[in-house]
Amino acid sequence: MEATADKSATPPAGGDLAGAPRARPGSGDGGMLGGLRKVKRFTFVDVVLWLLRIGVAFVVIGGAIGTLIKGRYEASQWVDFVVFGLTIGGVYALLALGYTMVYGILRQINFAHGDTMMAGAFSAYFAANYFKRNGMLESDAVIAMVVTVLVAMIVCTLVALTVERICYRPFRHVRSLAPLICAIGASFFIQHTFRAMYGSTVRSFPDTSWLNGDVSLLGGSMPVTQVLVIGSAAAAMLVLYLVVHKTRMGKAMRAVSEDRDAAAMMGIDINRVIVFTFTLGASMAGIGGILYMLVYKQVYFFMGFLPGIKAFTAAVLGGIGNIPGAMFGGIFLGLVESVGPALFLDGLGVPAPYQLKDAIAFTVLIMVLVFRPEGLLGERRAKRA
Amino acid sequence: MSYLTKISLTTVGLCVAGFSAAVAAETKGPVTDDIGVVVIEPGAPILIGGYWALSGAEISLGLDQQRGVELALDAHEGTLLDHPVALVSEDSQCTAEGGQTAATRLATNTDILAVLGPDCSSSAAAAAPILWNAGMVSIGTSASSPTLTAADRPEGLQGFMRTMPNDLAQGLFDADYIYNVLKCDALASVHDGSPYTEQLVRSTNSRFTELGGKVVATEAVTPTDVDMRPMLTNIATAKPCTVYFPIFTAAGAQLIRQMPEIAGLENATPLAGSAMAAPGFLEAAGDAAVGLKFAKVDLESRGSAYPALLEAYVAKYGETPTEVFHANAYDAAQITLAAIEKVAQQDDDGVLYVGRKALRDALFATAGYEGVSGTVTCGPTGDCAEFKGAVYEWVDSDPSTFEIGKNPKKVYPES
Amino acid sequence: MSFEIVSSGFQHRQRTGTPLSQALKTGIVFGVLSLYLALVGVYLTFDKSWVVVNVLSMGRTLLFVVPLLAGVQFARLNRSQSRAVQLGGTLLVGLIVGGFTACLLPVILFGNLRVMFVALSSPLAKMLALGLTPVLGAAVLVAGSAAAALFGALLTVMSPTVRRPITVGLAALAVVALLQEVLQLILRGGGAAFSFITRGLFQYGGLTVRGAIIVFVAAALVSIVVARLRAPFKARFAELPPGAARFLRQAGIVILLAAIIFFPLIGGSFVAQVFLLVGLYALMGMGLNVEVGLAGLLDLGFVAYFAIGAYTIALLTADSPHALASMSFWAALPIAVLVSVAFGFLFGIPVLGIRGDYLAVATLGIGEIVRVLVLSDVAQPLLGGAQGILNIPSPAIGSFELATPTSLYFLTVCCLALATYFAFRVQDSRLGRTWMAMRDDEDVAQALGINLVKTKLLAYSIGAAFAGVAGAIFAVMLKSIFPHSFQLLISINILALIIVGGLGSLGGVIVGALVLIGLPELLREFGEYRFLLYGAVIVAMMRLKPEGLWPARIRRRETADA
Amino acid sequence: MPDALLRTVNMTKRFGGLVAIDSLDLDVLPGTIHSVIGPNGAGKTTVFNCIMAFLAPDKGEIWFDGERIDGLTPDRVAASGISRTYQNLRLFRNVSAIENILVGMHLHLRTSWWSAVLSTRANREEEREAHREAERLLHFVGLRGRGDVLARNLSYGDQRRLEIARALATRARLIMLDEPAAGMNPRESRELMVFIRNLRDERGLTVLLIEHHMQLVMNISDRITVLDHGQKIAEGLPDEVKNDPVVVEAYLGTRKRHPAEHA
Repeated sequence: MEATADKSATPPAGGDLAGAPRARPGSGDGGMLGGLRKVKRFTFVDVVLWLLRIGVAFVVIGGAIGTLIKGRYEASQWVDFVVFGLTIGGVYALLALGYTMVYGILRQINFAHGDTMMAGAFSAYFAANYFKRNGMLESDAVIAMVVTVLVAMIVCTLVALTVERICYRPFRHVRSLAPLICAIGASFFIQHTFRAMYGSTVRSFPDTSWLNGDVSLLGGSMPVTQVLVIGSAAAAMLVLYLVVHKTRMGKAMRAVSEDRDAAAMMGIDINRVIVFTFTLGASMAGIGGILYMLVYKQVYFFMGFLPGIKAFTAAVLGGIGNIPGAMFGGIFLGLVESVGPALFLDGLGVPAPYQLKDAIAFTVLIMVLVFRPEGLLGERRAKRA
Repeated sequence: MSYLTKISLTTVGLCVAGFSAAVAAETKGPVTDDIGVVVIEPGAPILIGGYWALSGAEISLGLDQQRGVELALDAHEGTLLDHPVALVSEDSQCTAEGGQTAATRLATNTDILAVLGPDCSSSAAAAAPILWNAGMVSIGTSASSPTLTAADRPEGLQGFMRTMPNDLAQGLFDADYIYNVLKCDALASVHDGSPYTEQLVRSTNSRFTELGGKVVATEAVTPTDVDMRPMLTNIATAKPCTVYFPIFTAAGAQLIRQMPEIAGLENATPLAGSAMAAPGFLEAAGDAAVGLKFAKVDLESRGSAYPALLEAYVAKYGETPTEVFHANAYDAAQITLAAIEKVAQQDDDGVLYVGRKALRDALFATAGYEGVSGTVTCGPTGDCAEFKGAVYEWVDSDPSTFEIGKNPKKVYPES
Repeated sequence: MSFEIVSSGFQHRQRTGTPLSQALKTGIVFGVLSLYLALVGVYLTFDKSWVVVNVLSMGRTLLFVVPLLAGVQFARLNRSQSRAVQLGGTLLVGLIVGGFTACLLPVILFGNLRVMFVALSSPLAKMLALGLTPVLGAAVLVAGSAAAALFGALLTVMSPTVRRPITVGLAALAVVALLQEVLQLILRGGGAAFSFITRGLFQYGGLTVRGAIIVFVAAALVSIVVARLRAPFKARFAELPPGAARFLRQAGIVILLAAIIFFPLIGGSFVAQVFLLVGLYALMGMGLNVEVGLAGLLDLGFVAYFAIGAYTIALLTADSPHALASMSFWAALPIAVLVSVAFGFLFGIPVLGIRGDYLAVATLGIGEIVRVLVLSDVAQPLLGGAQGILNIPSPAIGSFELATPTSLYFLTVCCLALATYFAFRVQDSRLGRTWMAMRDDEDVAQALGINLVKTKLLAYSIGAAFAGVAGAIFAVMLKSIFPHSFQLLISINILALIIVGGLGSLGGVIVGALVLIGLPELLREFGEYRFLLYGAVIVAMMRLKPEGLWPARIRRRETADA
Repeated sequence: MPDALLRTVNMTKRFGGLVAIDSLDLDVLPGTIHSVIGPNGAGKTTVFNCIMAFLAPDKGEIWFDGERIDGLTPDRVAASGISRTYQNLRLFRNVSAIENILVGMHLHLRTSWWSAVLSTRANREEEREAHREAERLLHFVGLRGRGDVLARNLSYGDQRRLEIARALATRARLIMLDEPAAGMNPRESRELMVFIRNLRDERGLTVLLIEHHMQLVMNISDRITVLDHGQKIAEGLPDEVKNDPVVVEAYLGTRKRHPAEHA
């Protein structure tokens, strides 16, 4: 910082601009004591936080060193871990987008978002199964998949808009926990509605020939599904990014998330923007659900709950309201879950490290929130007075 | 000798104390019973209690078993000894507190003769003593924890029996099979954190070590996990020749589906457990199921009766069974009805009298019943499922081809 | 973060249309509802339970209750229309609803949708056709729906003096039918005194015809009598001097409270068990209410403290290889509370600087970490892993063991009363004001000299203490504990119950626990639909009464100089 | 010249590239009414926020009564004897007026929370005394008898008064008022003028005032500091400031951008 020319009428008393610690001008004795108090007191809270830091650092560094010294994993296995992490991370990211967009606009957690995904994926399963049986999934794979994806997106959108209509719109001008609780209720309701309608069986997305096999990529080979999922997730996010940043509606969305009242005064139809946001988020959830089915095959009524919570975690990790942040948070969380247990816990001799992957994921979340509260990429939300 | 006498004396003493603590002997109509007599008026139904996880994440496990019991009642066309038979079923939520609440409610209804269920050992541990105090015998339909039928079990568990094999026996068999038949000396086990699988993996592991094998990895997943690959990669580094995962359908299907993708596990044999013996598993795992072996009770005897049960199941509920234990539940209901038929006495007005102790004794005396889950013979500690192990292999992924003996096909012991 | 309820400035205007469009809309909405009930299997499942045994099944009743409600809704919207319009519209509504439902018949009989919708089975078709041939059944169904709608509309437009007894009678019938099993159990527990009631009204499975008539008539009579007596009674009450009126009101509350508290003594052990669970949840709710309601700290990981309390008791008292000591429950209880407090304090520290929704996720994470660790193989040697800890002895007073649900229930009530008193005193104290200030505006509170660290940690610790007590009782209730009892669902349940009850309100905690924990237990026969119902109730509550069933009073202190 | 009660030395606060306060030296003498004025966006409220430790200054020192207070948390700043009001009223809206004041008295209430639970005599007495004092404060700000009204139901002017009463309740020696006259009609602001004088004269408080209402400022201030773009451009007695050409220029906006602005 440059020293500034002083234009004020009265010169400051003791005009030392260097800002170096010094005794209080005018009364020397109190000054020394006062100067000492400037040293931040090391409170109990700091001790605990430092212990937390040290503990985590110990696990991370000690565990990583231990694992690497053991040399249990080969380089190719590390690559595998990363690829697995990217895959599940892509799904988390697509779901996280829904959370983050809704949060950006409404400042509300859409607790039912994971179940929205389930609804879409579960319904799309029946479409895919139909195409499997009449052979179109093999012969006209593109048409079949487009229809399947559309089914997922439409069902997701319907469910999401119903949730918006019932749980969010009535509370839009109210700051309370009611929408959150209402969405929790909706989450139970959706889960068990679909269980009762479609049954409690775990169903499996039909196998297709075009999904099997490997693609050679950058010297290594990767399964088609993985490439497809990571690729589609990236594409979907790119489209979303363009929609939000290049279209009129996207601009309106951003305006609403900055300042809803001002946006309303500018003639933006808030209802339309919110509906659009939910639609967009639900569509992403629909795509996420399809990708989830492609990799993990399974659909059943409870499949949305945990990914939903994880995706919300991812959104917070990246900085809620921040679209690139949600993508980054999702991928990051996926990587942590996949690589973390092997890298950090194995070296410490922890039995069954993968049992603890959720604990690792949530520890990362808490560490981020404690030491970088606005998320890794920073939060995008206007402060409302 | 004196040791044995001591034990038996203590047991008798405990029993007597238990019974006298519950209710003194009672005489109603033609029946006198140490615990009590249930009187069923003409036209009134014979009540069978039941409690399983009927809500929440474990609902498919519980619903499956409830359906097994319902099908057993259907097989009797809902009547026994000219009385309708009704199932009073409660939700145990697969937790201890859920089981306790359900059992308390069942115990309050003093018309209930016997209680079937639960599915989860934690529910059973909390619930069985309540039913014991009410004088009701209870038959677990998939709760398999060894502690429930251990010789030194607490008094409250003495009215508990089960048509599900004890984990210990299963563990012994599985370990023997892996070591001696698969000729594998490096085992990797996977459980899912549920008391059942954790216990089973533990007993298999310890037996395997006894035999001289080495357990190279014990991993755990969560039942809702979908991505098993990181965990499998971790296992692959230990270079096991068998991956043993007696877990439940959803996670098991994921595991077997993803195992071929893992470098280093190409030569390892996957071995699943009985929870994956249901047609619903085929639906969950798809083509990946083909070639998968699983160890469970020998089902040869069920070859004749089971297909009919399966058909009735699909017709009634519109879906294939996700889990396998509806068969155990079906058998539990069948032996209960048989025991009631045996001990009930009817007077001239058509009033039915059932002695509770007599019913319990009759149930504990069940022997040689050829059920759909295997032969049911009850031992003194309440283990009724005779354990004769077998290993099966899936040969087709289409759930409609399900037929014990063909798909899955028995591969060990060779007949 | 502040949770104030601000009444919306943009109330939705009820859109009005022509009676025809109203009729179409109402018909379609309720028709879809009927389809929904069929698809999720409610009709068929409830067909197994009786309103009146062997006469009227619950499923069939529901089949016609839906068009009835549609009729009520339509009549409400069109009160001012002419009779002819009302009649025609209502008929249309009923026909549409019936038509929607009847459409399922051909779908089931000729379609092949069962692959997707498991409920579309032939028994459902049989049930929808009311046991008749499909064509005849469909006709009866549609006509019956129209009649039901008409009845509903009639009820709506008739004078209240006639309507009230009928609706009260029907409602009583519905309640008795729904709760018949519990009622029978309770009455049976009451011994001979009640057995003639039981025999008079019920048989196995529900009400007899005679019983149904008696219930309906009795409820209708009571409603008539109450309606007659209400006005004079109110007038009398108003004439009383204020002191006496207040005394009467307080006495009424005390009597009501005593009736609720001692109800399990009459209701038997099942009712006691349910009340015990309600009590435990209410105890936890008291704790979470301190955090969320008073201090504004949203916590979704509250189950952690519950688990810590339970595991402490298990480790200190159980007869198990994992036990660290074999203390008595009474010696271990204070330790369990202290350990919970310590963890509340410890877990509070990292999340001190986190606000609002972030805090919800962070605490959710803490709860999950605790659960995963308790379950894990790492902690297995210490905490028993998935197999839990068994053989926890019951607390004993002298030689009297608190082993039955009833005795444990009274232990819980004592703890709950203490906790309530504690919360009551604290919320009006300096600390309570500090929490309130922090909840409303953290910055301003701090600028008034409030030490946020201390204040927040106190809230976490006190909240954790209550949950620790609940956990301790939980452990001795089960006599064994398993990690699966400490799911995220519990945290969500507790949060939902304090909000449904009324955030920040002590009475609300108890009412919320009764509604969200007690009611589902009593309605256990619909186990499969338990969470469906639970979800629907929460959504409905939030829509109809977002401030809760028992809202926190807006505090007004009596002036010192008045 | 007596020692300043509050002194900022070289205080600087930046938001990104924008310099909100630029090397501000401010001396507030005890027992004075010291006003800080300046055009919108001059950084006045930022000064308050830095003093109250809502914001950490990037550079410089803040001294209060011989103690260094920058780097402390807001509650400790408050404990050292500073209190403030807010430009956009930040009352606890959902509780009664008297409870707002009771929160303000937090610092000098002593009994602990468990004595409240046990309802000890000391606690009851202290609460009673606190209520009495709160009533006195209400009376002092002219809200007598309105203690039970919810804060949000008070009129705008009354809410302003209540906020001052809450600030007074901390028994601060320096009270910082952020645009107390905003939204008041001429009669109300005249009353406010008298009221602020009373703070100084009857209660012996030092007042640091931000205000746009020039007449009020000129009438009651003992000393005025003029800020523009974060810099002190003038300081002195009301009359001196009023006639300072730099100030006039800043207010009339004829001047081009300030030479030292970094944005």
